[in-house]
Amino acid sequence: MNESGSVVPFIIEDKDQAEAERSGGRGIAFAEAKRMAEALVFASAAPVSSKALAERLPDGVDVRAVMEELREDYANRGVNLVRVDDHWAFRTAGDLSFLMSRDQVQQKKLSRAALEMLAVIAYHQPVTRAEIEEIRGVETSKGTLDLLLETGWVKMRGRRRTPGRPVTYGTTLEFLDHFGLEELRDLPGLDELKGAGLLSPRMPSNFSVPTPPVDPDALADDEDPLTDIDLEELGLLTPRVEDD
Amino acid sequence: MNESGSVVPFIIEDKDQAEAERSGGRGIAFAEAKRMAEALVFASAAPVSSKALAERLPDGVDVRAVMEELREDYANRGVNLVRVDDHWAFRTAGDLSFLMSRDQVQQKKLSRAALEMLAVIAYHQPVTRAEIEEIRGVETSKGTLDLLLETGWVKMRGRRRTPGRPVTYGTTLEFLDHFGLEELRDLPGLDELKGAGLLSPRMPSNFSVPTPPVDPDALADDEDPLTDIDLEELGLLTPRVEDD
Amino acid sequence: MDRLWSDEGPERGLSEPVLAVDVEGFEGPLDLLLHLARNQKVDLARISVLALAEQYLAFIERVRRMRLELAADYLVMAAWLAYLKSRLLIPKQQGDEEPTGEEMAALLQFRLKRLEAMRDAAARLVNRNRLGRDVFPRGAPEPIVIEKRSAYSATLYDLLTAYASQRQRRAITNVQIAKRGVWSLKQAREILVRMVGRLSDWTALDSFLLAYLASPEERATATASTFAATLELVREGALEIRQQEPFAPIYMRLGPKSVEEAGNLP
Repeated sequence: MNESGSVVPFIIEDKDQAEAERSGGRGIAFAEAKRMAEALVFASAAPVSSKALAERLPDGVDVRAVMEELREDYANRGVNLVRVDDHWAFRTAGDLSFLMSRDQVQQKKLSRAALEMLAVIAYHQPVTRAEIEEIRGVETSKGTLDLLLETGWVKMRGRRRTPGRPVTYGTTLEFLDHFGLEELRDLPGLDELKGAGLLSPRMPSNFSVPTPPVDPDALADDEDPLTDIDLEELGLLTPRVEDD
Repeated sequence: MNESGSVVPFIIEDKDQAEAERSGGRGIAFAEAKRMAEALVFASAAPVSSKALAERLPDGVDVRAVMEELREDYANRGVNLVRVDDHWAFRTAGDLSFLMSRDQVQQKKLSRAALEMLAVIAYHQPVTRAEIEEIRGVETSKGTLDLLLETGWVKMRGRRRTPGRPVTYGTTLEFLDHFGLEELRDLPGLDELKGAGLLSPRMPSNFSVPTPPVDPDALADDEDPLTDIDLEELGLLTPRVEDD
Repeated sequence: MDRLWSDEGPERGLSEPVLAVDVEGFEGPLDLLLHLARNQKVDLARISVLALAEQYLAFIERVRRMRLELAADYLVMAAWLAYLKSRLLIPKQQGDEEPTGEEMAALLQFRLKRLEAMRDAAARLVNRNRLGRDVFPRGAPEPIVIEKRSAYSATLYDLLTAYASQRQRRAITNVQIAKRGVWSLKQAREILVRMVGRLSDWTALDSFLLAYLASPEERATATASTFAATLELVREGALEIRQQEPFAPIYMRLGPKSVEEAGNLP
């Protein structure tokens, strides 16, 4: 099959031997498990859970190790192995998007409101509707939440164990998959936002100025004393791009 | 990215350099063309013709050479690149076909009617067939109810202590499991359905959504448990006498 | 609602900023405030809250002068900002349990900052490599039956949609469009919670609410009805009120129960 094998010596000639070597001496069983996992995940359009793989692979195989090796194998290829919240999927490489997007079906576009609500749900989950409204400062317009549920990116997670038992919302596996996130911790800027206290329902105590005005007349000034807070120090002063 | 590269020399270290080498000194453009071809074939819903690939790949690339190399790359993997009448496609390696389940369970979508009935049973349980019909305003076909029982999401709970002793229906543990609910009371109530945009905000004032019972298995005050005789009567248990 | 801020009149002074605001384009008062804050051309941490409040109030005044109807959300925010302004300008009294103007201003900045952060986050999300747009799954998946336990599939969303739509169909639809008369204090308070968070401390908001929520001729009836609503909320435990002496401002703060919870009482 491989006529030029002798010219390109590192192409795997003998499957068993070469694979065993490749898997760091883990043996033929490991190499075979890799092939099996590869086949299972490659065949599926949807991410396959590690649990499901474990059930299909021979007993005693370290699924995580298998998948990590496969991920490396594919790291520089046109197709990559990606992890989505302990599920695995093959996806075309991100840098080839210019090649792919040509004749694809037009995606349904989310409105600005829906997108903003999606972000609120993603970063603040589990979050109730009342909390979403408090953050956005506006009543949820009819159909926006409904629309997000319909996309499959947002789900009802459960109910808050507080009086009134409000339903809590969160994001789904499809959300992570769609936006290319391994897990929720990979949400862009999550750590900075958390550090700045911007993901808390209440204003963090270090957000306000504790010093009461010494001179009451100073308040009559047009300048608000709050502007003196050095929020830069708190990491709140991220440079922003003017987008509208 | 690949830290063990030095131990396993044929793992691609530096994409550009290694790929160039791998492609027999054909250069970076060739290596990149391979990645592109790989992604295109992977993402395509049907086998991709060499002609179509030639149109997408950079000018001057030897498509045939690219594809033959890719085919070699995948020769011993869990997935193979196959050529069918000058079209290219990925296929699970033949020796792994046992992994792909032969006797596929056909995933069936519940019909609209079944879904509606299931929802009524979930919210209004314990509920009799007559009550379901009253709520839905349509007659229930025997088949739909049977289908729901077949899904394993709905069960007969008991019999209502009213004339005719109608059977009462309710949901099962599998129902909660499938829909990701911790308990029945996690089903959203009237306000939540309105808030999520699933129910019009302007429902008549006498409209209500019942709160399902806390313990799904506890019998209601007017419910009797199902006995073996009941089950026999309902045709769910083969009568003990007639065993031919 | 159409364009609400189209200030192209010839009498406009040169010093007055040109503002063309289409309320339709805004996602509520907080969004409008964020827009105004950005117009100050400084980072949110450095904005003058007082100037911001005044800009917003001026906007509301113009809209009202044009006799255009404005959603209650915008009016309640105006009331809160008017109150904030008064807190910023009036020195703090001895034994005053109300939040200081600075605390209120910080709260507003926090909320604006948080909203802006979410907006940026949304933009960053959207610009990621997205499945089906930049990145693609296997185009010709081969059937593997790994996780399909049950032969039937449906999502919770399917289930709820089915339930809601059939119940809705059946509900006799003599639907009447609710008349919105004078806003009750309870409604105003719900909006307030949504927009400015919880009122944890004693707050004398009512006079401000009345000023913005009712036109002058309705003020007397609005006072009566909102006061009645206040008492109702107190009875339900959602609110506590306090008045130092006759005709003094009425102070209030949230009671032990939430507004939603109290509203659900039979």
